[in-house]
Amino acid sequence: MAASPEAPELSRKDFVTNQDVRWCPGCGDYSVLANVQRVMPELGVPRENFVFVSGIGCSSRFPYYMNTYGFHTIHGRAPAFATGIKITRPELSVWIVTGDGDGLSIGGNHLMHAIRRNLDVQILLFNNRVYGLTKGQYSPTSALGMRTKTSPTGSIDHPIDPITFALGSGATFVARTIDVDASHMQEMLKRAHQHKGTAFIEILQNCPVFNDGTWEELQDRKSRTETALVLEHGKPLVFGAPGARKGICVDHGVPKVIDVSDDQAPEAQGVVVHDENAPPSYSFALASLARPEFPLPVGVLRETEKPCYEAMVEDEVQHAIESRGPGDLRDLLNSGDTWEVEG
Amino acid sequence: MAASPEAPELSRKDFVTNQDVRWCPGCGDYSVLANVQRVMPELGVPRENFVFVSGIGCSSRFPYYMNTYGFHTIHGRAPAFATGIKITRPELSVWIVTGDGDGLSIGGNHLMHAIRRNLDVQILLFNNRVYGLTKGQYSPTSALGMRTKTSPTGSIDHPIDPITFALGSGATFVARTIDVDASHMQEMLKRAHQHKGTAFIEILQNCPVFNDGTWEELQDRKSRTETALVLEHGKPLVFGAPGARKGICVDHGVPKVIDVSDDQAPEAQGVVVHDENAPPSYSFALASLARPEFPLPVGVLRETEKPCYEAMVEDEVQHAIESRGPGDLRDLLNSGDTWEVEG
Amino acid sequence: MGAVNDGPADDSHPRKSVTEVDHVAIRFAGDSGDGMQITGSKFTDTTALFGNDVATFPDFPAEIRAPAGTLAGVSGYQVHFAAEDIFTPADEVDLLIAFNPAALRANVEDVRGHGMVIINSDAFNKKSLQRAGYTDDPLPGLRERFNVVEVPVTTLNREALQGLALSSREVDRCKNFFALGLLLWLYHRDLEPTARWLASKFKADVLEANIRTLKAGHAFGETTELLPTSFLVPAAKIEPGPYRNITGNAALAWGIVASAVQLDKPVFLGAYPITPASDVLHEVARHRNFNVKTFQAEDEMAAASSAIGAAFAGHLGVTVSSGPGFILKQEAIGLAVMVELPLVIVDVQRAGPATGSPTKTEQGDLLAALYGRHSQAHLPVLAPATPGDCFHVMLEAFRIAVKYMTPVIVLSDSYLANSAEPWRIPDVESLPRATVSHPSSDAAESFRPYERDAELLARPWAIPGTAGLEHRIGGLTKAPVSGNVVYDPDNHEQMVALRYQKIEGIVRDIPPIEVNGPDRGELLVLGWGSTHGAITAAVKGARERGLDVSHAHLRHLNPLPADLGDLLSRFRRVLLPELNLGQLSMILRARYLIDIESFTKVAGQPFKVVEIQTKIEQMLEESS
Amino acid sequence: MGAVNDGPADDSHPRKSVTEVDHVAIRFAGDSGDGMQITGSKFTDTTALFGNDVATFPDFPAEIRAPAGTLAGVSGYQVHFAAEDIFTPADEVDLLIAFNPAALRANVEDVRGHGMVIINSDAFNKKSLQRAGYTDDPLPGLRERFNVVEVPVTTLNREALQGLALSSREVDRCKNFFALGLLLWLYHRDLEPTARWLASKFKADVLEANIRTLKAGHAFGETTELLPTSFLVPAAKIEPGPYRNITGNAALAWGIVASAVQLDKPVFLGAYPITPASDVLHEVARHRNFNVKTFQAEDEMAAASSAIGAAFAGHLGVTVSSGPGFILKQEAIGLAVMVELPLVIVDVQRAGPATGSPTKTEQGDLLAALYGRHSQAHLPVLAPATPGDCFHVMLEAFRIAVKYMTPVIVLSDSYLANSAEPWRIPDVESLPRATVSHPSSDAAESFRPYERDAELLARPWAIPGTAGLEHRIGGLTKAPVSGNVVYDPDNHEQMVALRYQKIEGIVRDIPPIEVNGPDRGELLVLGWGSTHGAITAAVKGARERGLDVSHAHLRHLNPLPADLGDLLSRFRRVLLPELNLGQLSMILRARYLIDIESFTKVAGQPFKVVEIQTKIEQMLEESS
Ligand SMILES: Cc1ncc(C[n+]2csc(CCOP(=O)(O)OP(=O)(O)O)c2C)c(N)n1
Ligand SMILES: Cc1ncc(C[n+]2csc(CCOP(=O)(O)OP(=O)(O)O)c2C)c(N)n1
Ligand code: SF4
Ligand code: SF4
Ligand SMILES: [Mg+2]
Ligand SMILES: [Mg+2]
Repeated sequence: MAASPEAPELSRKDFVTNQDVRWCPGCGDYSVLANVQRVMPELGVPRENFVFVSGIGCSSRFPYYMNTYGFHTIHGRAPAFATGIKITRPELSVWIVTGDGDGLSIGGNHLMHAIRRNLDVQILLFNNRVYGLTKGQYSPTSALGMRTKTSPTGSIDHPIDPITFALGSGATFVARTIDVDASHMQEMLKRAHQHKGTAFIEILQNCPVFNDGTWEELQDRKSRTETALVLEHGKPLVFGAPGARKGICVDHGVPKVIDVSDDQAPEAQGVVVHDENAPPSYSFALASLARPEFPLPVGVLRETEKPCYEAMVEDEVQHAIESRGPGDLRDLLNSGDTWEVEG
Repeated sequence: MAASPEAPELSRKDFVTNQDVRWCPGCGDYSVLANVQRVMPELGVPRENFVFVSGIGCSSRFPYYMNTYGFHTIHGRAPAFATGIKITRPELSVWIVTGDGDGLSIGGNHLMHAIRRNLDVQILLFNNRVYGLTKGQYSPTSALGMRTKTSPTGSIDHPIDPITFALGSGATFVARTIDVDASHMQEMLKRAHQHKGTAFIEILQNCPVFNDGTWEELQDRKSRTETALVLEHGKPLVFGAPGARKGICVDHGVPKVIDVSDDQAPEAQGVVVHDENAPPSYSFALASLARPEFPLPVGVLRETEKPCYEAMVEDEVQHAIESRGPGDLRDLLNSGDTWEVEG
Repeated sequence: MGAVNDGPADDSHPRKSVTEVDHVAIRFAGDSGDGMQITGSKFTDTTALFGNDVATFPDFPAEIRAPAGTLAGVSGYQVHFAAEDIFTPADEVDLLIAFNPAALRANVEDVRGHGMVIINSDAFNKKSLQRAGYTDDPLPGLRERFNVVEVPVTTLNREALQGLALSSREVDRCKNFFALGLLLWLYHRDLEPTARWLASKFKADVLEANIRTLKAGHAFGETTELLPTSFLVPAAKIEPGPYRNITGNAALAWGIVASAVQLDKPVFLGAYPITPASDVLHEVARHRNFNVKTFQAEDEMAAASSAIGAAFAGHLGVTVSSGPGFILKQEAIGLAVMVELPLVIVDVQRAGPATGSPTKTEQGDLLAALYGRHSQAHLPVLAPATPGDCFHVMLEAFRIAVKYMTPVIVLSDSYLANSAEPWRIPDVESLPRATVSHPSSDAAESFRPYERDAELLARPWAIPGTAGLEHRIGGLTKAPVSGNVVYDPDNHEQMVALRYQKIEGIVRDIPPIEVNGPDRGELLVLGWGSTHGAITAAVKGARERGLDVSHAHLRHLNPLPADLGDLLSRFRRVLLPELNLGQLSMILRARYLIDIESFTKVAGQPFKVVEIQTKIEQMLEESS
Repeated sequence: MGAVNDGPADDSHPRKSVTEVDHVAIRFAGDSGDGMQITGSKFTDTTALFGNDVATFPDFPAEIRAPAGTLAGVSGYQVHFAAEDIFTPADEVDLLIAFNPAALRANVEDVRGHGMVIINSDAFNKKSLQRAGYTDDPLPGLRERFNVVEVPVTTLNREALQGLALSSREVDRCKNFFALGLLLWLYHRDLEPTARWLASKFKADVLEANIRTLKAGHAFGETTELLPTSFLVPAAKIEPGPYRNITGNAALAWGIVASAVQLDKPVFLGAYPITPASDVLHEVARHRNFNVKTFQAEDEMAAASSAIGAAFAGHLGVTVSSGPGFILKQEAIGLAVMVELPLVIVDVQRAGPATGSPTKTEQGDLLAALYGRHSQAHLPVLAPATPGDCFHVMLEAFRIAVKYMTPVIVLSDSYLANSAEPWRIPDVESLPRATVSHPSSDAAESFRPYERDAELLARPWAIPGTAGLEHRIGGLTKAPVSGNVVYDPDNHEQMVALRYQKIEGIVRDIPPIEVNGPDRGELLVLGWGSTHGAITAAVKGARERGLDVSHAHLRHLNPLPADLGDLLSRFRRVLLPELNLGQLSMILRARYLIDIESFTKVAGQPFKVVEIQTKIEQMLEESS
């Protein structure tokens, strides 16, 4: 959607509402909000064309703080509400905000179906690996063994990986970013917006109250160089501090970490070059790299093209109108076998 | 579960109920029923320990025809009912029967969660790529463009692949078989039963009434040699008629079909050797091989070990009893701050 | 006779006698695969075209296919046609045509004494009798009670189709049209409408075969000595105008399409298939040239949620389901109540509880519609009385939804859904229109999302894309005008009251109740929904026999018409027949403290006229 | 004073006067992070231990954390303690301790005229007053209406903790215990129970800090001239025996655990977290050594379904939720009705509709519990009256579920869930026991899954693993004895009737209604659930003033007690206060055709005693 020429320049402040922001001090949600508010003016979309749709959870309070159209719906169903909005008004820029509980516990089905239909919407999944709003129960992304009020001796639920789940559901755009990394997140948000089709972003988010430090080694700038694999299309899979860089290569089908010397291009040393458009099995392999042996990929794991759902719905209507003309109610009521009773 | 020594030998007929089987003539569900009834006596489980749990759909009528314990529940929720059964009675052999609509449309979330928790149950998903019971609407596995009453100009829903969905959900056992291939199906059923953890089998099933021939080229014995890639652990990925065999190799990370000469072992010609226990990205790559360039894999795509959910629940209880002794109600009621009001 | 039957008359057979009768009810019964629904509906169309009043009752097995020849697989279609006004498909049939022993067994008890039973004698053998559960041959016994006519339909059909390039399975599949031809002869009906329909559906040899056997059946009637008399039901004196047959589901679908036209707003229908509601989605999907988008959702939660999303975006949102699917939508409906968006929720009720009997009828969801959400979540509830009324009720539902900014529930049922009735095609000009307005950017300064219309108490429907009206809605308790989230008890209580008053205020749109019969007296029979036909017929019959009884039928179940309490008080007794355990009865008793007498049936079947008639007689005897 | 406070008395201060009073209500109020809930509950424990009757009311913001210092973030805890029987946390408080201006603003209107208001004067500055929405300093005005006592709590706490190795944030976090120490002094209460509790929770410096500031607060009371008088509320004369404090949620959890013991069957609890019900799951999860398995399901449909699965497998299945989650279970509950398996469904009601006000209370789900499923799906509904009663109601619910093979709904609410009351610990021997039996393989020949007990109409509970009893159940309409799937209308009607009669038959287990006051007369106040306390207090007060009013409270809401109609008819008027728009009232009016007068409040708050008392007085004035 290009900005209409007369549209006034928007700034971050145009996207701030007058409501008190009600997250705990230090919550990762604040930085996501700030980044979204910062990116919005750059997208060339008139403010009135943005719609934020959320479910229920701390993260799902998001729409109240965005000075756009917003709908705080019910637990787990935000993708379904968004589907109705996007199908009927394809020109709107629809953003879904959900949590690991909202999107993957009660809402896993709608998430899967939105993704497979490839509706042109953005999905931001705030993954703090805990139910924040209901005060700290484990979630479907919580690590095995996590002690919470519902798992006093440690969680026994094998966690689901949002990224492999999205890929398994046929996602056309899958990315991961970190609450504290503002510039990376902004880039991901822009990429998601550019993508035609469902753009799924997992945002690693800290909940200082109920799951503090769950992503610590990825949030910490220093350790992040070792623990995060920052993906860039066409660039080799390298990580680690300069001078001690490492790379990922594939040896007889098995991924391995190797030391990369600075003397030579990493590609030349056998390091795999990231290709966002590779078949999904490549992204799946990236997403499944075991930790802590391997770093965690952040960035765009996959992007590909597929027709968008709302456009195909629109085609159905246009096709019907073209082939049969605009509907005439009188004709419809009088179609088929009718008869006249004389007075 | 070993058969108790005194248990009488069971035969196929012991698993047949006195109810009329109410599927349409020629429905693929008949052969699945026959194969299941044939395999049951060989599993060494006393008949009374089998429980079949289903949702709603033609396929979900299955339990009525099995002379075991059975529960025909509500649409999409069979995995959740089965979870309650298996957690409370881990000694039972619990089989979930579901359809592509039941399991993947309304029931996708429960399927995902059962799979990720790795409950020790078997899930048979009858995939006829249509809603049979409600008379022929397209389903989440229907091909794009399929014309049905709800898609008069062709379905616009990108289909979901049950296998990649299961793998994306962290499945520990994933297999595919075909309704008409009795011996293969029986083998898959036995393998599923042997597996400790959630065993997911997609069964390609024909619905002669609403989607006849949807798997035709895989059901037909002759074309099947070309269209199906029969997987066997430790065996190379070859297909095609003897004399004109082909194999799958990987060239710089890209899968390819090559001609395989009979003179040399296929492995030696670069054909990939199937490994059920490889990392999930291998099975995902197998499952994502594009068709019709590649054949469709049937057999066990993946098997791996992970602790089973119901066993961990049992451990929680045992651990609680060991560490605190069996619960005493009087002690509980009198725990913490109490006081005595004198008479 | 029409064009297809105009060969030279064969005079070698004696002319048969013709008996004129006022009304006739016939039932086609056979295996699910025998095409009974098509046969019945073609007979209906022809009869209606001729000018009779018609009522039908299709009755088919649960969605699953049963083994051929078993009771579970029997499918039936009853047609009642008359030279006078009729209101139901009739309690008993004058003629049953049974394609196999199971069809005979499942239906013969509904044939009136000395009625006619035509059987396909080819299908009666030891094995098929056994499959139907007969241990002895039933025919000798039946011959004493009925006029049993044995026609070798299978054989005659095969003979008629000799020489065509069809498989024997294809040939046998045509035999229902042989039977149809025979019955069209028996009741002096034209073959032409059926022939025309066949020509629009089939091609080449299949078309040829069906037409041939249709004519053969007709010719067989003319020549056979088994049927000495034919029957003529003269055209009825019904209101002049254009007519068509319509089922309740088709009328719902067309009502949805018509709402897009009459409110000049695009429609979004989100639905998940479920018996007996799926046909509404099927039918709407055929009319996308009316600016209607249909969405087959992954489940009912998504169906309802997507429709609410569409409403937020400014479309007419609607969702259609049946019992089990309907209750899954309650959480989303509760949200629609809270955010005060227009939405129409259709529940085509079926027999329960649980999965129950998916193809059978019941009025069991009224209380769930009114009270099935947690907390206080009031909304209007409407119920159509006849298949054709489904069309008008849909228009009314959308009108209320957008005028009052509220979700509205429409309760149809399986009986209305599948029954057909001749329907006077409404003049499009006469249909209600309305213009829906959305606040524009000009109002940006003063816009408050929960500022209400002073009279209607409706809030404004501001839609995304309107610059300056950006706002947030959601399910949390909110402050009256601003809609901001609040936790203040007074705000909460005030909003509960406002929403309640808004719905109660809809009463101003409800016309006075029409009473069929005197508006005071001994006994009022009150009904709602699909019991309309049976009550009308029973009351008409009773009044004709001089009994002091009236009938009123409620279309608005919430809020209730303002004059209802007064009406009830003008009768000494009130009878309320319902296909549930007394749900509306409970509401009215609580509200008016009047001893309404509930009369219930929960058998998956509509009331028979005689059941209500007997009850009326009983009550009036007690009173006298 | 107890062990922790036995230093030498400091006689340099004048001895203060002590006033003896009958009852006192105090409220702690501060920011969500200020520890008000802990402070309040420790005060409660101490007071109860001393021998007062106690009632509490915690009131905290919706689950989300609000910005510090704002109205939205205020958390309160009210304690009412007395030398006599009390039934509610009191309408007004005698003392408010406010930790910041927002807490003052949100609560001060609940302080009785001339009551005491203690503020943390350190927290009162321009900025914090603004955050609370005060434009002017409120204190001058308040000083005229209340006895305002300004204590620099933050400063005094910091002083007391000097020298400890704690961060300043950690130090400030202790200040609630300073305040607690002060109030314990003010009401002559022991520090020891709190000190003991602290010792069980904290270690090292944090423990030391909390104890020190607790004592400092106490000492401050003894020395400050701001508080010339302390108050003594003598122990109450209550029924002798062992006591403890218990909240409704804890009692529900223990009731679940106790059911495993008393019915000698393992329990399976399937639940999905939701406010205010989550604590039940939390508490049960702590007691897995009682042969209890807990399952945190992916959603409520899975929670209910898994519990039904567990019941099929032979366990006691239970599921716990609140409004929005409860209604998502209705489809599964309908199946449980159809397959007739025992199951207990707990709904801890909260204020709605939609997400509503998740931490506030309401009785809005009664009609949804009774009628929220499609079709006719009857089941028993019970409601506890007090926190402690939650325990006994759970036992009763399981007893009914297994005896009659039926799902049972228990309706608690947010107020019961979080309020604490002194609870007479039941003697385990006196608790009802029952043995549940499953048919064994010996019965294989004659076993029919739907053959009913002749009296109770319950079907047998045959469980997997029993050789010879293999059978299938499901949601389709079934034949009476065999349970085979059928489509026959008569079978359907018969099963609907049988299930209905079975539930109605439970009436035989319901004891006669106890009436508090004469069992006939001018006015009966009828209640159910958590309104018990307010009604009891109001009626007691009114009777003490000589008014002719009685109170009866319903625990069984379906079926209703057999003697209810008779009871109602013995009073000239009946008042029914409910925290909804009149739900039980509607049911009783419909059933008994008695003009029950509904008195409603839907503000997310319990009734105040005075509201009911005023209503009673009004009604009796009208009558006289
Ligand atoms: C139907 C329903 N069930 C349960 C809840 C309670 N609930 C609200 S939010 C939530 C989980 C939120 O977790 P997540 O999505 O991870 O969000 P977070 O608070 O961590 O941001 C739950 C269980 C609800 N609101 N509605
Ligand atoms: C809550 C609910 N919604 C909808 C239905 C209707 N329904 C029954 S089965 C079915 C789809 C079945 O498809 P599938 O699982 O593929 O089974 P098949 O009949 O093809 O074997 C639907 C939509 C229902 N029974 N319950
Ligand atoms: S509970 Fe956690 S996720 Fe929720 S607002 Fe607080 S810090 Fe953020
Ligand atoms: S409709 Fe299709 S899937 Fe269902 S029973 Fe018939 S053939 Fe089988
Ligand atoms: Mg979370
Ligand atoms: Mg299917």
